[in-house]
Amino acid sequence: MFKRILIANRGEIAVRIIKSCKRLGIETCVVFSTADRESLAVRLADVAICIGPGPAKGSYLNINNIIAAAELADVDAIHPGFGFLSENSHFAQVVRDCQIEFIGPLSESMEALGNKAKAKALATKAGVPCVPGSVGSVKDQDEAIKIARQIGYPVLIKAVAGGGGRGMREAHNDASLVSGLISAQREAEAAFGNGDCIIEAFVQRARHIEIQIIGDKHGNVISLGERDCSTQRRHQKLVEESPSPVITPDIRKAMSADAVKLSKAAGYYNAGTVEFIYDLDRKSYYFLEMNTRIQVEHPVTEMVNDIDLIALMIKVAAGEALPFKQEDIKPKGHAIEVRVNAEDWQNNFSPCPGKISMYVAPSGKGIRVDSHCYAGYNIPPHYDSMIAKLIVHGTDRADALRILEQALSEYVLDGVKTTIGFHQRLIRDPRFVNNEVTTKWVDDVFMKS
Amino acid sequence: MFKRILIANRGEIAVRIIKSCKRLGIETCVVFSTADRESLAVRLADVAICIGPGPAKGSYLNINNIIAAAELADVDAIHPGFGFLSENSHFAQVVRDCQIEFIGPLSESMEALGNKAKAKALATKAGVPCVPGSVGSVKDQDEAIKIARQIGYPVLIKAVAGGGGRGMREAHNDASLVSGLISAQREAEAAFGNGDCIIEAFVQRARHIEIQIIGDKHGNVISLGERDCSTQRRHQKLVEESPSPVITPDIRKAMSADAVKLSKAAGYYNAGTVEFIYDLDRKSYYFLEMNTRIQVEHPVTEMVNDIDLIALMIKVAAGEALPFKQEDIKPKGHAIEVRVNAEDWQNNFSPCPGKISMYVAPSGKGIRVDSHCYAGYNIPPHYDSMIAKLIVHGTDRADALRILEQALSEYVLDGVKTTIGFHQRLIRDPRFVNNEVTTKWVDDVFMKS
Amino acid sequence: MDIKVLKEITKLMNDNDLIEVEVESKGLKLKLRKAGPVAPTVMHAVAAPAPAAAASTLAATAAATKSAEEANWKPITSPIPGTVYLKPNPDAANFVSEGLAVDPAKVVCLIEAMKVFNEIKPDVGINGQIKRICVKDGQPVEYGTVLFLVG
Amino acid sequence: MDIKVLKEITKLMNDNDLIEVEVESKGLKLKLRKAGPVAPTVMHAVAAPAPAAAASTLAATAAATKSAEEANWKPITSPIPGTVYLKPNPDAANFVSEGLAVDPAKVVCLIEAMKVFNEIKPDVGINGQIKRICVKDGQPVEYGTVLFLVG
Repeated sequence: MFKRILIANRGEIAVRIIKSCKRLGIETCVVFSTADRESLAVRLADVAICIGPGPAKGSYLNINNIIAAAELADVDAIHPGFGFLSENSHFAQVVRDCQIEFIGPLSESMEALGNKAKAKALATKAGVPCVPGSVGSVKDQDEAIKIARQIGYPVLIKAVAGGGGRGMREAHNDASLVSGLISAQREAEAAFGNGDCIIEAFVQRARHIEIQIIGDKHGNVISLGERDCSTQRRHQKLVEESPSPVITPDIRKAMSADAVKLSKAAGYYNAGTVEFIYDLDRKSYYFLEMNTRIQVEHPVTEMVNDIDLIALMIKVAAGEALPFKQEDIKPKGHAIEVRVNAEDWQNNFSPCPGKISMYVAPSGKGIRVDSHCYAGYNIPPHYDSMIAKLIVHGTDRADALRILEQALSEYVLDGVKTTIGFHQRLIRDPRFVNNEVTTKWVDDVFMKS
Repeated sequence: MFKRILIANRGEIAVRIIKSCKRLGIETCVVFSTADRESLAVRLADVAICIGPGPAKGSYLNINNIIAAAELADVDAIHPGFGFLSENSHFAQVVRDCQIEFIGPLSESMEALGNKAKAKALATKAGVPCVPGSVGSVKDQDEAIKIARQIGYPVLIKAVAGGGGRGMREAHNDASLVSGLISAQREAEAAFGNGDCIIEAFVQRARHIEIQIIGDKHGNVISLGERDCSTQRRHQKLVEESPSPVITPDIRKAMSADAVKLSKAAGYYNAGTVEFIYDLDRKSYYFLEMNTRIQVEHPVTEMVNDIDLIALMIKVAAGEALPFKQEDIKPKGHAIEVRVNAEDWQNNFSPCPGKISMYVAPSGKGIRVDSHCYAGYNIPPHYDSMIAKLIVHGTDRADALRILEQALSEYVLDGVKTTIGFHQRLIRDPRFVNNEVTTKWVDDVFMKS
Repeated sequence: MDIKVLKEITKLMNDNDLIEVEVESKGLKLKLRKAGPVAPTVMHAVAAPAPAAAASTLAATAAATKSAEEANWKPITSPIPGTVYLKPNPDAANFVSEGLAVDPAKVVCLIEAMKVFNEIKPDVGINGQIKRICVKDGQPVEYGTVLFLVG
Repeated sequence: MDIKVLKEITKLMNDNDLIEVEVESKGLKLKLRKAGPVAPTVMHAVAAPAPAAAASTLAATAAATKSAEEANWKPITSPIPGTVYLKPNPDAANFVSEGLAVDPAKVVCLIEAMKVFNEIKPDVGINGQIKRICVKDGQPVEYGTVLFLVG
């Protein structure tokens, strides 16, 4: 097992990783920007090394300084968390070239799956259902129009390197297709340095359902079940739960099998998430993309399976075989996660960085809060606005919602605006309670009512 | 079920009770002193009513003002928590006379068991083994000496109304017996308004083991297993765990049976704790006293049984029958609780009231923290110095200790001195790890090493 | 702008658990706020349903009506939670009215708690005129709620 | 309004936990607020074992050596975590010594990171004498660690 791990991340996930390391008896080294000097991760880690200024470009995205810190602290592995460099195959390669283990998949797997066009081709080859659309990225507007007319409008334009809704456009006719393609390409070029886009049929009434997989270096890959992340705002996940309240056991089984199939086809190991789009009308699912890292919503899977995914990632990275087989995975109860962000949800969810003056997180049976915040903490403007992830675990969905309502009502947080009020309103909405939500519902219906 | 409950207490237990009420869908009214205006309980409760000044005599011990608040808030039950009026049978009677349910046993049961001499007589009658000693309180010094010589020195002098080590003295000869009796009587007279004392044989190598019982109003009383609270300083519990690492299954079974026997003999219902002293040399146990209320260390029992004792108290007070039978009780794993107090443990554990400047409690799998504190909170000088109860639950004692060590190392608390350092040192001591602890060990050995 | 005013206001805040004070009078604008969590009154407004909000309103009234100029008025406070009655019986006149002189022998109101009507009199040392009646007839009060201001 | 008032207001704030005071009076506008949480160095010292303590010590030195008189000295800081070397090789003399004049063309030390020895030069605009050498030869440094003070 590793002696010391460097955490190339910040905020809640850095704290989360430190805790799993402590539990495993592994020393931790956290790198931080000048804006995070007073962060909880810096305080909890055994070693903390400043690697750059507040803006991520000079610090959390600064490969040179992170590697320099890794050598200074003499670590034998690096956990990238999520965001920042977590899906950067070049970073993973540099880390491994320095004889430091990258806690994640092989760079090759990351490249094969990180690019939407390549991933789709791989999925098709592996026999995993994909959304009808272009094979590979579209050469030009004419090809785009040709394909769009083939599969029929509305269609979705997606940047192959995109993520988090960026480089994504809907098109309902040739005109909007052309304009959408241009703006999507421009946006993707700027955000990911790659403007290539694909065209896909647009599923009108969709649920976002993803399968958490984990593989070891001995060829074992298993599914830990699904997460339903259909409650989104502008393609940003707001609520995640497991099991999904809308799919049948057969669909669940097929999705898991396909997720494992795809992962194996990519020679994948460590934790990963295979995202599917579920068509409520056709009652069928299509492969969307694969995230080659741990995800924000991983606690949902941890709660129903009573496991520590971060610890598992570290163990398989160290060469251990998976401690259980597919048939051992029997999720219990129902888990729901809501993201508590420093945002003014009544004003377009605009970020509200600033100082938290009073902070008392809810606690009790079935309540879990993953957070890096504390009273006196100043939420820096450079990064995302997440304050905490509130996860509840109940015997069933109704029980989980009951616990969630209590937990939200107990959340004491002064000084900045938060999305707690949004979630309180959301979980009381009968349409949410009755699972009538689609991925567009919050934008098109809920926020307008 | 009750519609609204008044919580006649403060601090951690008030918050704890509010949370169980919320979970049960019951409204909460908390009463508070002017010193607790900014307390977490006041913030979390549905209604908060100020009943008096900081000193408990005018507020938390002020029966008139508490009843007045109860009528003003129109509650149908009162939870007394622990300490303050929780074992005051007169208060319980006044509450019930006002047609408000007292969440606890009958006043008669409290009287029969609250007085050590009466309780011992009742136990003897019920066939529960008691420490050899005086039957009832001693009339005078001559009788005390006579009894002491009968049972043989060393002996223990205990105030019949005593508790928490007050009104308790050891005597190793006639001289120290006389002087001890006088001071014990004076102390008890001052503290409890009753100077009567009993004389008991003093068990040299003892463990403090108590049985948590719960009874309903339908005559059912069951044992929820034991807690081992042998790690004490000056008769104050510092660490509590379950199961006890030193007793055999047979002893455990016999203790539970005797605890239930005694409770039934007293017509007892609701939660109670029967305390025993376990003689490590004679490998036998003796009834010590019964606490007719919920105890500080109740979470230890909750963790191994996966139940909510406070919710259970409320349910049986409302007339519900116990939801399980004795044979359903199957404790799992090992739980340990340590008390984090605002005390300078290196300076005689002297209380350190003051403002908490930074506060982040540990969290994670198997970690539970019951607390009313937050950054910015001012620990008032009027009450006890408890900051939090840190409870861990592991697969076995070694696992629990591992989790506890991690949790303590993650506890971020600035502004006041705490006993965290004491506990970190304690749980690394091989004599604690190997269960060589007696109730005198911390005083006689650990604190001197 | 005299520092004594600030001092008096601060004392006022301490005595009355105020967390914020803003004063604006010809040419002078002044604001003081306290550290730590917001006062229960605000807390409730934030956290809890109607009853709490009600309970809090009391404190709020007491608080809001304070200002620098009244710094040395002495309060008559409630010794017990209950319901305040300003008149001996529904048809009678109020025990006191603003401007009336009172002393520790004078009953200023009744507070009903546990079916008992407690006669409230000014504490020893409180002599002067009723400057303000801070509660309404039939209003619920808690320990320490300011009933009257005497100056 | 003179400084005495300010002093008194500050004392007032300390004595009474005020975190903010705002005053606006004809021709006078005034606002006082209190500072935030503890420094990271303290955090380390409190919470973490040796390495962190070490890492923090660096920061600490940087901090500790500051004083009013040095306020306008300019720092040369480390752009990368690594090991600082004050001389080109073990037998050679230091690149610089206190009192030596430096400019952006002058190599003041080496910082070894990833087996690479990075030559450190003063940033553009930093010209003057080395007033203090803040690190020891072979000492580990992080981004932003003050290496030299130039004045």
